[in-house]
Amino acid sequence: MMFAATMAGILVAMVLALLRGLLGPTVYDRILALNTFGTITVLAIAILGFLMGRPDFLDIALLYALINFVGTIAILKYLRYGDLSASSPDADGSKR
Amino acid sequence: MIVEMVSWLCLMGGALLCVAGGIGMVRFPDVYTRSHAAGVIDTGGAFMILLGLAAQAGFTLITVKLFFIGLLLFFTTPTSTHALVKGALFGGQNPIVRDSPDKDNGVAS
Amino acid sequence: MIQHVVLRIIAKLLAPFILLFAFYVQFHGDFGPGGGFQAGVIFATAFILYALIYGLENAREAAPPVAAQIGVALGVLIYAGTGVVTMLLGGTFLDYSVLSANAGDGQHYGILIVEFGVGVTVSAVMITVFFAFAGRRGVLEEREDVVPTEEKMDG
Amino acid sequence: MTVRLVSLTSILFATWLLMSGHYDALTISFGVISCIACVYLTRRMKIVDHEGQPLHLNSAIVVYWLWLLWQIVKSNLDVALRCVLPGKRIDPIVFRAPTSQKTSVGIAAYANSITLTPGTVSMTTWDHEIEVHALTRSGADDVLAGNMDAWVTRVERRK
Repeated sequence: MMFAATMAGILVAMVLALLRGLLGPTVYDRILALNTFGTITVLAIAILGFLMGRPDFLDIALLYALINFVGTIAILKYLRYGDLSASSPDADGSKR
Repeated sequence: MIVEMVSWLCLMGGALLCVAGGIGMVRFPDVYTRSHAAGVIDTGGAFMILLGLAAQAGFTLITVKLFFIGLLLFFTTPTSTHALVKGALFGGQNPIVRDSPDKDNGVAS
Repeated sequence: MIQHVVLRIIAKLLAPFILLFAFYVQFHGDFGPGGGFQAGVIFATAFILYALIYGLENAREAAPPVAAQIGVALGVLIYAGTGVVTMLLGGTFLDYSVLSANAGDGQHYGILIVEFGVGVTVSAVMITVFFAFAGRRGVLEEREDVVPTEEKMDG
Repeated sequence: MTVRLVSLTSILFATWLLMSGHYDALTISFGVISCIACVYLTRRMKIVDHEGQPLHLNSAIVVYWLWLLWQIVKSNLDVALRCVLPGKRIDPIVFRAPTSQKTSVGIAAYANSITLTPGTVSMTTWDHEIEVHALTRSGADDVLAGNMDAWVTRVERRK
């Protein structure tokens, strides 16, 4: 019961994050929505494991958190440098 | 019994914080303010739900894995938010700021 | 100078644990979700994160493309070799129960070795694919017969 | 260097034992082999240094994390209420906060702590200051008060 109630709240938050991803005027809004959606998905997988009585799902949640992070960094790097191989971001001539 | 209560409280609080963060993400005006609302989901919502699940599981392997999920989120979510905000700033998104000459660049000036 | 300091340090802290998690998934494939394929992808993720933050050159030094290409073949060799060994021991192809005196133990060892082969191949393929993807701009710039789009528009 | 390798190996092996849940000889020997392989690969990546293994941080970090947790709880409530209640106004502000940390690990820890507290996000880091975006004036004042900065500096100082 209590897992189902939490799951309902999480699904509402997912819909809201998705809404921001669809509305988002700039590409950064969409990436932010994607990143947040990923975090909520991690929680949803963890709760789903409890809901179905299979706590093995936690390994998948851990993996999802990891992939979410690496994916966000990859998208941001591609947006900023135009390719994924930029050798030294520190030495890049940007002012920021 | 007390554990049940704490678990309920944490799970409900976490779910409510997630919904509040989601509402904030839809309502706030620009990407920087929205990242604050996303921060509510990333920290408050995530940690409270993980805490509630851990209270439910007791001292087992499940709690250890929940702890590692929390630790990973603790390190990665602020990093990706920081990278995102930095990228938005570099990408030419100007933050909406109410003009206030007294506080801008407060101590640095 | 101190530009991407947060990303750099978090990547440094995380990379060993990502690799360890890959090995954990590899060797606990028969107790929970996971196995060779997933472990290979997680293993490659560590190198992809490293390449994203430290650049492709450093990643190529840490994981030489030649080693990755050898890994692609080695994994398949381990997989097929296990099958051949079981045939030599008197079973059929990939019949693990002949690997040990006890049939159950044989199954256990056999699946571990085969999953290890899968993991090696998948991680090597993922790393090779990422290197090929991320390095493709440099390849295009070096080749003379490929005319950049802008110049073609002018002509 | 040797100290860092030993500490990394032992941390990795402790993590393996915590995660594994299977304590037969075969699994534990796989764990030992995995840890050695991980350390070899991280040495190849050249990331076992003072930033990858920040052993200079002292034990005050535990107290700091508890304090940070309290800050996170407080600011979470504040920001969540501002998200939901229509009456509460937001008042975004960008400012530069000075940093007193000596090492890059300290600066990264401070920047991440600022981001981890909802209501403030670190935008850019320089050698001696961090550009911060705050949701409200009071959140900005909390950062500028310098408590968190002093805490992180205390954590990174050698005893």
